[in-house]
Amino acid sequence: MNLFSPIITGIFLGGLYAVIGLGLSLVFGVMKLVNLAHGAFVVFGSYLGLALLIAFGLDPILALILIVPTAFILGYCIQKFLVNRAYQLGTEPALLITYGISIILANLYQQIFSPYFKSLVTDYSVKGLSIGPYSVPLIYVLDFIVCFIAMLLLHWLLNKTYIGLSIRCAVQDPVAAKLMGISIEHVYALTLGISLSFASLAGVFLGLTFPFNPVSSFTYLFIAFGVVVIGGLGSMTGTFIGGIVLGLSQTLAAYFLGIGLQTFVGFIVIFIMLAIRPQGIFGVKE
Amino acid sequence: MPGEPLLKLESVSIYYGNFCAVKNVSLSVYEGEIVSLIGANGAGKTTVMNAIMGLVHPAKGSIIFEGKRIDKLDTSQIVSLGVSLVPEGRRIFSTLTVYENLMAGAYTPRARAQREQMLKRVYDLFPILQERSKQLAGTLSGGEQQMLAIGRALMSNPKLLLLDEISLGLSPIVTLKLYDAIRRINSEGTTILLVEQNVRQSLKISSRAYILKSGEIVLSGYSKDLKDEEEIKSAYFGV
Amino acid sequence: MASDDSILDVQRLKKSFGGLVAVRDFSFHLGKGEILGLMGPNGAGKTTVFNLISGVYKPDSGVIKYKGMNIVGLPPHKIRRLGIARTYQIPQPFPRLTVLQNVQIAAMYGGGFSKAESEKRAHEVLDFIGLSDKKDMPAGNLKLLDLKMLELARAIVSNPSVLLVDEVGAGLREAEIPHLVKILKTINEMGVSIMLIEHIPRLVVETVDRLIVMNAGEKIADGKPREVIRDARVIECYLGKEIVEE
Amino acid sequence: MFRLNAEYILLVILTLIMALLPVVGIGWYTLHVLFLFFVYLALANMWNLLAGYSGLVSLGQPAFMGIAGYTLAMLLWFFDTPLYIAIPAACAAATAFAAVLSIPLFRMRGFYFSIGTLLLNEICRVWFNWWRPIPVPGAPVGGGAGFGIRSGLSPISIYYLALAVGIASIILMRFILGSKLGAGLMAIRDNERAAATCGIDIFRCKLYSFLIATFFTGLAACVFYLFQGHIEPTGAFSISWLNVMLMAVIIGGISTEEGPIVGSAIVVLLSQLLPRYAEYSPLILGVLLTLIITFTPPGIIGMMRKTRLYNAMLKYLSKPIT
Repeated sequence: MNLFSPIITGIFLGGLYAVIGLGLSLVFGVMKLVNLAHGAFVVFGSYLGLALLIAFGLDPILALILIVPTAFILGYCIQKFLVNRAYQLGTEPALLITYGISIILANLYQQIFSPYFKSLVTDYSVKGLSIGPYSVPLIYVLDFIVCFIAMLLLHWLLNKTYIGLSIRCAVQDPVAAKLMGISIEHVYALTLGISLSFASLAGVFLGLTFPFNPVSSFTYLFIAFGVVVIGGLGSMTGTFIGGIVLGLSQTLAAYFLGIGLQTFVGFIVIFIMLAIRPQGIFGVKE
Repeated sequence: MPGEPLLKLESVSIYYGNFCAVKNVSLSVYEGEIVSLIGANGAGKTTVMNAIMGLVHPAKGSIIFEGKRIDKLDTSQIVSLGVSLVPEGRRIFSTLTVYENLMAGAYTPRARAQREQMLKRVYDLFPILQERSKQLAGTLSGGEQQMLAIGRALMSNPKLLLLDEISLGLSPIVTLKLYDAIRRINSEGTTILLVEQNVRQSLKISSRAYILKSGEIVLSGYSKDLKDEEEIKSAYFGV
Repeated sequence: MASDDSILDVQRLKKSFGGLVAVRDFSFHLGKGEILGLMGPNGAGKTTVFNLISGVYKPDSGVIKYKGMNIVGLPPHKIRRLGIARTYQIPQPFPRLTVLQNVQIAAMYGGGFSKAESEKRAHEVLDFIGLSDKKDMPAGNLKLLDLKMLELARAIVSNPSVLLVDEVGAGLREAEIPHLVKILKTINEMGVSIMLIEHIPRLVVETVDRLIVMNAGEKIADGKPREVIRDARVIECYLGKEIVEE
Repeated sequence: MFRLNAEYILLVILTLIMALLPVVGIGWYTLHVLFLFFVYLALANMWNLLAGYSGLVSLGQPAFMGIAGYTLAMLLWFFDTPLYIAIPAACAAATAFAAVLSIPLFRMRGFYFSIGTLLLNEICRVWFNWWRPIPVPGAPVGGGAGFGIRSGLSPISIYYLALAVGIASIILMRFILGSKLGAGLMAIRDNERAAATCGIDIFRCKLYSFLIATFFTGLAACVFYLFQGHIEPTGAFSISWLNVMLMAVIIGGISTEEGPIVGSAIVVLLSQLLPRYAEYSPLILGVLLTLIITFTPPGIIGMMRKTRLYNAMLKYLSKPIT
């Protein structure tokens, strides 16, 4: 038996999964809102990358300069004009509105890009990298590097900037944050903007790694949710480990049980985690 | 009292759903004063403070700060105008460091510009905060947390500082220190409106006082005239 | 102190929230047919005591004996069904249901009465408490006084043995108090032992048989209401000490 | 106590008209639309019972529908079970599945419950995609290909089944809301803390509501799959089922008895009567859903209830006839 390959791909894949989870975790940590549109936001990055690749032949990684700001503005506006309003009515309307947004986006993708699988094909997305006697797709290594860049970036943003300070204040005590002159609605809008930026970043690399279609919106929602449920919502280290656990459980399940049950095992792991420890391994009980 | 008051409440009524928490309250605070708002629990003191800060909006009446109506504004706008509240229960950001808490206090653009000076002033007032600047705020003692809460409110360089029950749960010695600091803050030009349950204490420090009972002002005047215990006792106990 | 004729016997009750001790070593008893008052400044732990008795919180330690049986750890609905009813300081109606439905539900679930019987009892209680003209209004549209009365109605409709009343007088006008005193007295005469958290001294003095004062989670006085209210320690805990030395 | 009023008479008349439609030879297409309407109505009513009256925002109803559908398919495929046994057995299987899952699910609160239930759809989909009870390689049975459901029922009898289930769901809602359970559920929805203080066992009430809703959702699913004659995992556990329930309830008016009726009609009309725009209908519904939550959260019925005319009508309809 040769476990090297599933383990190494599992870990690399897990890094990418962690990036998918980052944004969801951030939004939950700040607003206590599970953003059911998160998967659709991830795929937003993939499709925007595809559009730019087709239209201008722009390299997807280079195109991030355009994709991330667009995603940020979109997220800011969605929160400001839709979710904030629903949020005032309670958490259930807010949850349902994110559901509505995910339906709208998934159907828009389908109208514009057809229901079929697409991928971002570049010369490096199909290259392999040899590690000793084994070969790992180069893109998996890039995914893993992106994971670290994304985590460092988010860490910097949260801990070294006024935006981050206002977010952390709002998380801890919204009323006290208001008393500092922080507008909570603005903070929430920024948060969704940042979340969508990271989601689109993940989306571009996912698109380079796997084929995607409109239904991927929901698949990635589950992965994101799995990552944060395993790792604990609102904990960055947890999100990273959650990503690795989920990535490994999938590649190992595929190895032992076959491709057919690979996602099944992942989902069961998430479900069990939800039932026994909804706050995650690293989460703090509320 | 010369000229226009810095803060003026005119027949303010505030409801929580159907519950009228504050009825027809009028009060004024003039520049340079320390005014105290006294009352038993549930009398509506904190509600008045929250209304000034825009955390709740009055159903009737108006709140005027520096001649400008503020009762419809957002809290963040009111903070930018130069009003700051030290809330009941301190509400410091316990997982942020002391320094970060103070920086959060200087969030508004106006405050950000002068945050170095203000930081110096706060450290000067409470040297212990400088010593502990890298510590998580949650690890401070109760008194230090209260100092931090006051320091944080000062960081926006307010013209009017509202203090809500700052001595709650603190030892007499610490309370004494805090009140010394309050006097100093006042003498450096900040107007203060404070809410206290400790009647004797707050009458001592303030120049004027208003006494609230069941959401209404039942008594007001110069603090030295209000020291007549019986009158206050009856406002409290009603017997 | 606790004797055989006490219906509620609480011993060394303790509860803290994240390091902050809300109730420490609090012991008292409620006699059968007694009206017991509980006073104290903000944060003294009065409402926490009610939450502990009614099962909303579980105490860290201590015993709550009701009719000789330890009820610590039982969920709120079981405690209610055993016969301990309570009201909330901030009224907690079912806002979208009518006043009658509000009361009827408490009779059905809390008292175990049939649907028809519950409706009959709900009508009776609303008549008694003076809400029958508003019985078809959604409870969310009621004024504060009526909401407080609804709380009381919902509590007594199931024929409880013990009634815990949390600040029913707060926010009421002076003129509304006698009505409230009368209602509480009548409930008591029907054989319900009552425990009352209250700040309005007039209401307390006129209603209760015995008064306990709490401060910082502890009992500082226990006795005849008029005497307790004049206790120097009690006055001090309300007005505070003068500590600024000139 | 049952009291006859205009509402019931109206319901009986409408039911009779619907029942007579096939007899007078109405077109297949109209019957098909009505069939879908009744199935959607039953689904929407049950989702309203959960989300609107019990505070359980379950996103896992497709899973329970699929379990019922698959049980029905298995019973008919392998055992030739008669329908009058197979249908109740399928519903019972879905309910049993829900009962077992309620142990972990009810540990999850609020959002976690929604996500946990949403996950069930995916778990079931992946499982049934993989599961092949007949291990013949290449056989078009089981796995992604699914199973045929041969009932031998004529489309008209299935239409009558749907009619019965749809109308029954309305009556069931009326019955539950008038019962002790309904009162308890509404109390919990309005104020959980006060409900417990009033002696209501919150866990038990929610469990009953969950099981009743699952049973009836399963019933609606059986009727649908009898009509479709086939079940496969991608469609069965698809999120589009969820869309139907959510849209119908929220657009119509959550926590109202009439809401799901109006909402189901709108959903059916949008998805069926505009065949040319069929591909856009989920998009239109999504936009409608988002707008309704943002601007009139009580839905269409909630909006109408603010008008005097509508209230007068309601009052008239519910007046007892002596």
